[in-house]
Amino acid sequence: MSLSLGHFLSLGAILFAISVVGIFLNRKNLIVLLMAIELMLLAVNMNFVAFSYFLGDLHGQVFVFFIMTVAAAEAAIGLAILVQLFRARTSISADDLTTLKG
Amino acid sequence: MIDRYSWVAVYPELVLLIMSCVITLVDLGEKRRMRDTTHWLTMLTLAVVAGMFFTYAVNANTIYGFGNMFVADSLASWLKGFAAVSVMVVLIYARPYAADRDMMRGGELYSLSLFSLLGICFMISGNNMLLLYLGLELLTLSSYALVALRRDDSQATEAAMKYFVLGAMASGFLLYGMSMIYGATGSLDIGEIFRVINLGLFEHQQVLVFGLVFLVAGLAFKLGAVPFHMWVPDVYNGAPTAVTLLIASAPKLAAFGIIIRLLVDGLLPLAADWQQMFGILAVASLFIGNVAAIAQSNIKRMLAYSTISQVGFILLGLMSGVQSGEFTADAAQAAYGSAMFYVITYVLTTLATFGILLLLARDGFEADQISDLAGLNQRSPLYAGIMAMCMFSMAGIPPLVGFYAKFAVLQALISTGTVTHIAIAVFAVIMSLIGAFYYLRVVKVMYFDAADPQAGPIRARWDVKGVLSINAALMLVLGLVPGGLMALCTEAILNALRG
Amino acid sequence: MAWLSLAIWVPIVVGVLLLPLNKPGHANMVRWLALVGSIVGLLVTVPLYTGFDTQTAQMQFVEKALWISSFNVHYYLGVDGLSFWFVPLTAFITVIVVIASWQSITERVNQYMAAFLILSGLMVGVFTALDGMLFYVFFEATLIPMYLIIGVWGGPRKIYAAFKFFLYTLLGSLLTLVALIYLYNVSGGSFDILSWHALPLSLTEQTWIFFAFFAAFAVKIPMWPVHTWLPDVHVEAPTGGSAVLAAIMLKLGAYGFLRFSLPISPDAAQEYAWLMIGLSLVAVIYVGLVAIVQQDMKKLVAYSSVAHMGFVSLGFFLFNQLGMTGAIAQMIAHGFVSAAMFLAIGVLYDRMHTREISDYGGVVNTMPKFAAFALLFAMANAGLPATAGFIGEWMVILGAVQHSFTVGFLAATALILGASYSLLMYKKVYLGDITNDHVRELQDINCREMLVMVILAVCVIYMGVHPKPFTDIMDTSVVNLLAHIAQSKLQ
Amino acid sequence: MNLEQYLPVLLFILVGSAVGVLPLVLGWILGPTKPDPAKNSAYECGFEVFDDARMKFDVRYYLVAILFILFDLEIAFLFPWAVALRDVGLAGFVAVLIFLTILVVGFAYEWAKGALTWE
Amino acid sequence: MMDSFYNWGAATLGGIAWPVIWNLIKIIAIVAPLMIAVAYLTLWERKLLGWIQVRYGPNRLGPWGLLQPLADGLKLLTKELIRPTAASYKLYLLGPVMAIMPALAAWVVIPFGPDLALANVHAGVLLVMAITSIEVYGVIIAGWASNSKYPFLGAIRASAQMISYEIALGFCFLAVVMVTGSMNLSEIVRVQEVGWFADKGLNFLSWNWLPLLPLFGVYMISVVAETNRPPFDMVESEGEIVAGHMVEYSGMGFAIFFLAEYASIWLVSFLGAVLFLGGWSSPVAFLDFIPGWIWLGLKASVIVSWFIWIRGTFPRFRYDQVMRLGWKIFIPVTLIWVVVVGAWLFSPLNIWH
Repeated sequence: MSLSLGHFLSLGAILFAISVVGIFLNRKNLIVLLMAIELMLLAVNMNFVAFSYFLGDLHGQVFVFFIMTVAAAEAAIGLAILVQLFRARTSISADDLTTLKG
Repeated sequence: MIDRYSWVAVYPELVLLIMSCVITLVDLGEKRRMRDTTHWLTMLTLAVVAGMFFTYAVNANTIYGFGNMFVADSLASWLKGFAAVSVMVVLIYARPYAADRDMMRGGELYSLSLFSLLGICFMISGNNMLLLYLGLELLTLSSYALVALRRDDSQATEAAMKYFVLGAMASGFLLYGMSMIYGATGSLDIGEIFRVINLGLFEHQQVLVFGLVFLVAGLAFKLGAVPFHMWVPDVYNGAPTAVTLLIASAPKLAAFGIIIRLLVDGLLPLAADWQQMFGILAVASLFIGNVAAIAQSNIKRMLAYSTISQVGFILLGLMSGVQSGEFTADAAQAAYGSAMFYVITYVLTTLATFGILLLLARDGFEADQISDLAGLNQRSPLYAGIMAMCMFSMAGIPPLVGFYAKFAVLQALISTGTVTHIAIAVFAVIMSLIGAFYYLRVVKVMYFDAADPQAGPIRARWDVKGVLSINAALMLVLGLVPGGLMALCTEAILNALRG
Repeated sequence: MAWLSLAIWVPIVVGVLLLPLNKPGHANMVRWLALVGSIVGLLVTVPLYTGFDTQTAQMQFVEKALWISSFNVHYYLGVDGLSFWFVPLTAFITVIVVIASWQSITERVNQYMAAFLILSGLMVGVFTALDGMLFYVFFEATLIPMYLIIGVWGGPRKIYAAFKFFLYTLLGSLLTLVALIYLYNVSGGSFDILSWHALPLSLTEQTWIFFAFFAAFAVKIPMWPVHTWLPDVHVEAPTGGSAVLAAIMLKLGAYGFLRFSLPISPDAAQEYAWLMIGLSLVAVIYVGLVAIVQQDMKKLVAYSSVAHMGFVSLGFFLFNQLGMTGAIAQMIAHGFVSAAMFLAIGVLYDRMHTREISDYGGVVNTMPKFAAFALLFAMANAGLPATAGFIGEWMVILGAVQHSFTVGFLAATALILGASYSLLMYKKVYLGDITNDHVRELQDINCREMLVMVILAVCVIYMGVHPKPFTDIMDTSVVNLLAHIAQSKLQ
Repeated sequence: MNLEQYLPVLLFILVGSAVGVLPLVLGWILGPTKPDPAKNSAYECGFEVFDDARMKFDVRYYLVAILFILFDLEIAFLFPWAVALRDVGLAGFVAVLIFLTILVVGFAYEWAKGALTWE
Repeated sequence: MMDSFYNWGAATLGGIAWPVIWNLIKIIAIVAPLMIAVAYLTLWERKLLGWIQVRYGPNRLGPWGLLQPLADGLKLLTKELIRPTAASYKLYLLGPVMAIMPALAAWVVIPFGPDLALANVHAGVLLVMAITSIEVYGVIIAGWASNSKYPFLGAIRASAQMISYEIALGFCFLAVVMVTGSMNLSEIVRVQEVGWFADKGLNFLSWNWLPLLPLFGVYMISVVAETNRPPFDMVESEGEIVAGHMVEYSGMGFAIFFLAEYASIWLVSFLGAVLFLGGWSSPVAFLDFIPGWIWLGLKASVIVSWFIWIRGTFPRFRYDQVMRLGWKIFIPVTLIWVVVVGAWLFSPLNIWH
């Protein structure tokens, strides 16, 4: 098994693409949206780790740690907003976010 | 790595951090409706911090700290100082509004504002992609929470959700770009990235450019430039006006700061690439922002679109730093200085604009329709005058400060001398004519339309009135003598470029 | 003494000071303060006249100070023969307007007076600025008070008019801004207008710059076909607004040609003189014809203004001394006459609240004194000899004949047209039998109105019979300007 | 990249799942299958089922979940530091102290806000 | 013998298949005894509880009731797997699998002797934390998929409780890692084998439990809560919500949850032994001749008995008390002790060099 940098970058790119598609196509469930965002950060992490390993430079992995922490904070806030939204609307469908328009 | 200078460099931020924590905790014991202790403690903190920033700025030393992760140059210090002042002004304006709307049951408005200011500081002073990212997240995470501060308001919550989703996606884009840049250059340090690219020590040109595209997209998201602007109108519209003000003001300084750090300090050798992208973004922003603003009846929404168009102008300034592939300090100084001047004056104007809207909003009544301003001149000539000044300033009519901002940017653009740039300048000018139309409409409503007979006189707290007046006076004074601020901006940019 | 600065800032400062006095009880005090302010504003221009040296084309009363260091912008003021007369004229018209609006404005008097005073100062600034940036700032800033004047105190369609006024003029001036910045860059970082005059420019550059300036100034003058805003605005603006607009604001555009277009891009100006002359003639003849068929008095006078200003632009592009001097004299004369015309209409409007010609008839029977003044002004508007209107038109026509007979002939027809619409209107409104009860109940003018009329009448007649003081001041500068235009700047 | 060390982990996860799946399959084969509506209905202490089972529940559960995400991550954050404690030295310790102080501020804030109180 | 077998295998099957087979053999070598231990833990629990309550416990099937677990197993195996109509069937089946998988998979890093672990990875502690965290999914999936009120409530309660105590546990792990300077579990044991007391032959006083006593206490209590054992069995608390997330399960579905629970108990007991009680090392030097895995097993058994003991002794907590204990007592205590340990490490009194 010889995994090259390209493999990891491709994986990162695929994850990233999936998450972007997820964000734009998903209209039913905001939780899926939050998951897509997490996935996006994972794609970035994949990149950083791969680069870090192949460059032999640890900073990339340090960055990953921070991204994970921030991702957690982000998830926390996202979920909090989601709960609040659900209490106000009794729906977590992205299609129902329509009061603000113009 | 951590030496004495490190601490000197972050001294104001340290004070800010400690005080943010202290205020968060102190507020827990605050029982009064207006949260007086919290408020005045926050004011004191911000005043002290702003004072420190300005002292640093005047001294104009460039201090690197924590192994070059953090830089306190005069550009950063000025921007941070202005950001601190603007947060202060925001909180003064926001206080009565927030107290009327259950946003002051806890002191989150204050603590989150302070934390977002901290994030702003790191966005401006970060000299390492990691620090820039963390600053950005600190700012945006605080903003998400602030937008959702009114728990019972389903509109605000929806705005928060949209803001969150798109903001998080923007962060993702930015990070993806950063990871690529890191991969191509092997460093997170801005100075090192510059060195590597400048000397051509990198291997993967595609990776670098790929990263740059994502980086620019992420930054454009944060700035709210077309086509990444979708969140701006919804968030401006849905968020409580006090929070809209916060989002619309100081973070713009931070966005400018991070652009300077990442793209100018770090990726200047790729300027030809990103300037082109900025050009497209700018033209699109000018067009969409101005055209869409005309159709709005909600003033917050209108101002959101106007912000988009103003961002277009800022981008115009940023895209003319490097002319015909050659970097000259003069041109860069003029271009980035003009963008900086634009941002600062934009923030100044925005503060006053939303300050008026906050003032007009009463308990249970949001002054968020343009028609809500009807006959303001009869109700209060002072506030109508201030609002009119804001509008004329945004439209770029002299002798208000907004004119010089537009002028400086156009000057930077035209001085490149290429036909494309001049054509873009003409385009920008025509777009700002369209812009003038909707700004004028606000003035029209205030001056030409009759007031709602039920609308009472406008009462304002002394501090709001005072600060608002000073704010307006500054718009005029800077309009009459803009030289000082302009010189300051160019000096600061020069200082940063030298560093 | 920095008389020019005083002429600019005295009215502005007084205007700003009036703003806080917004209680209804303050109205009278405000009126008096405004009057004092405007008179002081006029008085400070007197030393300019007495101290003016007619022998030189150099700038006089120069004031210069660094303003915006980053862009090398200066607070640079000065007058020469081309711009001199507009300074006192502006101050003078302001005094007239303040008096004329004494009673007709009852709401938000302080804002009204402040707007006019500030406007006055700004317009003086436009005429005296020698720095491109400063000029632009004053030029644009005039939009704000004028927009408010039209919109707040205007007629039924005031909003449409205010927007039209603002956006039309802004469009032009924004393009000018681009040109100014371009010139700044070409000149190596200077906004000094006089140094721009010496700047060598290629014909392409000149053409672009010429048309960029044209965009602003043609709209302001206004030249056909971008004149359409003017009738709308005049109709809707309050009397004072119309008076200032016609008397001074239109001259801002014309003055712009003198100060920018002609000296900075002389080759382009000569290249496109045919176009300018053509447009001017269209304005003179076509718009004159349009004026004849107007039903609304103000609209009629508005169209006549366009026609008169056509003479001005025509005079500029004849490139001879008669034409140029005549055009400037025409500008001054039109300042008096159009102000007088609008104020006269205002007098009627205050009483009848209508401007339809058909609503009047036989006014002379109830208002004999006023009708006498109106006749004088109508004559002047028609360009009858011995009135101010005659001087400029006559000189321009002579200049046009010098240039080419056809042009001269076509220009001369304007005299006939002017006579027809002015006198026709006079006949319909004032002469004949009283046609309705409203006219029958009219009161003749009171002392205050009389004062305004008398002052204006004196000016109109004085300039008509003794134009020399006016032309003397211009001559040297005009010659100098013509000499400058005659030299090609191409290299 | 050397991931062989982690092969047993993967295998163990598979085996663990198998240990979960196999008995289910066995039970399905060996046990009887006699469905009837009463047996298959949701358990409700003998009542007829009413209301949706997936009802709203106390928001505090969300709160706990959110707080957990944060705290757990902070711990994950501290592990590398703990491993490298001897290398990063006193400066690292001070840095973590600052970090923990901020964490404690947040914790105290939650506490005072009543997020940790269940009544 | 082992070596020759390994070499034979490597030679016949080659470089890719053989490591898989070999590891599978090792895994079975762990799982099979574990399953027996789990089975007999149920018996031991019932016996010990019986003794605590002064009765005999199971005593009919075989001598001392030794065949009881087998009988229970057989019974459950032949019971019907009920499939509730309202349930989301796929998830409903996934629930038990998700519950047992982590309880087994985490064993991969437990060292039974010096470097005698299936995967002696550096990030052992982290791996254990990561894998055991998955356990909560089993509970919540089961509760959600059942689409019934009691399971749902039980699942929510359980997950909230489990994650709450996970934080305290995390800090306990953290302190151990701090004093060890490694996340490798073998390394953690090895560090406990040296020290001032160990030099004197009193190994057990050099173990982590003594200097980290508060954390040891927190660990011992937290794991009880973490495995949802009484007196922290909020998931079930029979009087309130019957059997919690397991209400709708029957036959093997139900049995697997039980397997998972007892496997978890063994897991955390072994882990506790490794982290705090010196792993495979003997408590006093003169007993070193007894093999390490016996010591480890003994220590784990003691902890397992502790589970049963407190079940028999303490009344059930209220839910608010459980949460209060976790958030307001354990987290501050562990947090403070982590700082104390940090300071200790940098003080002259540092005993871990």
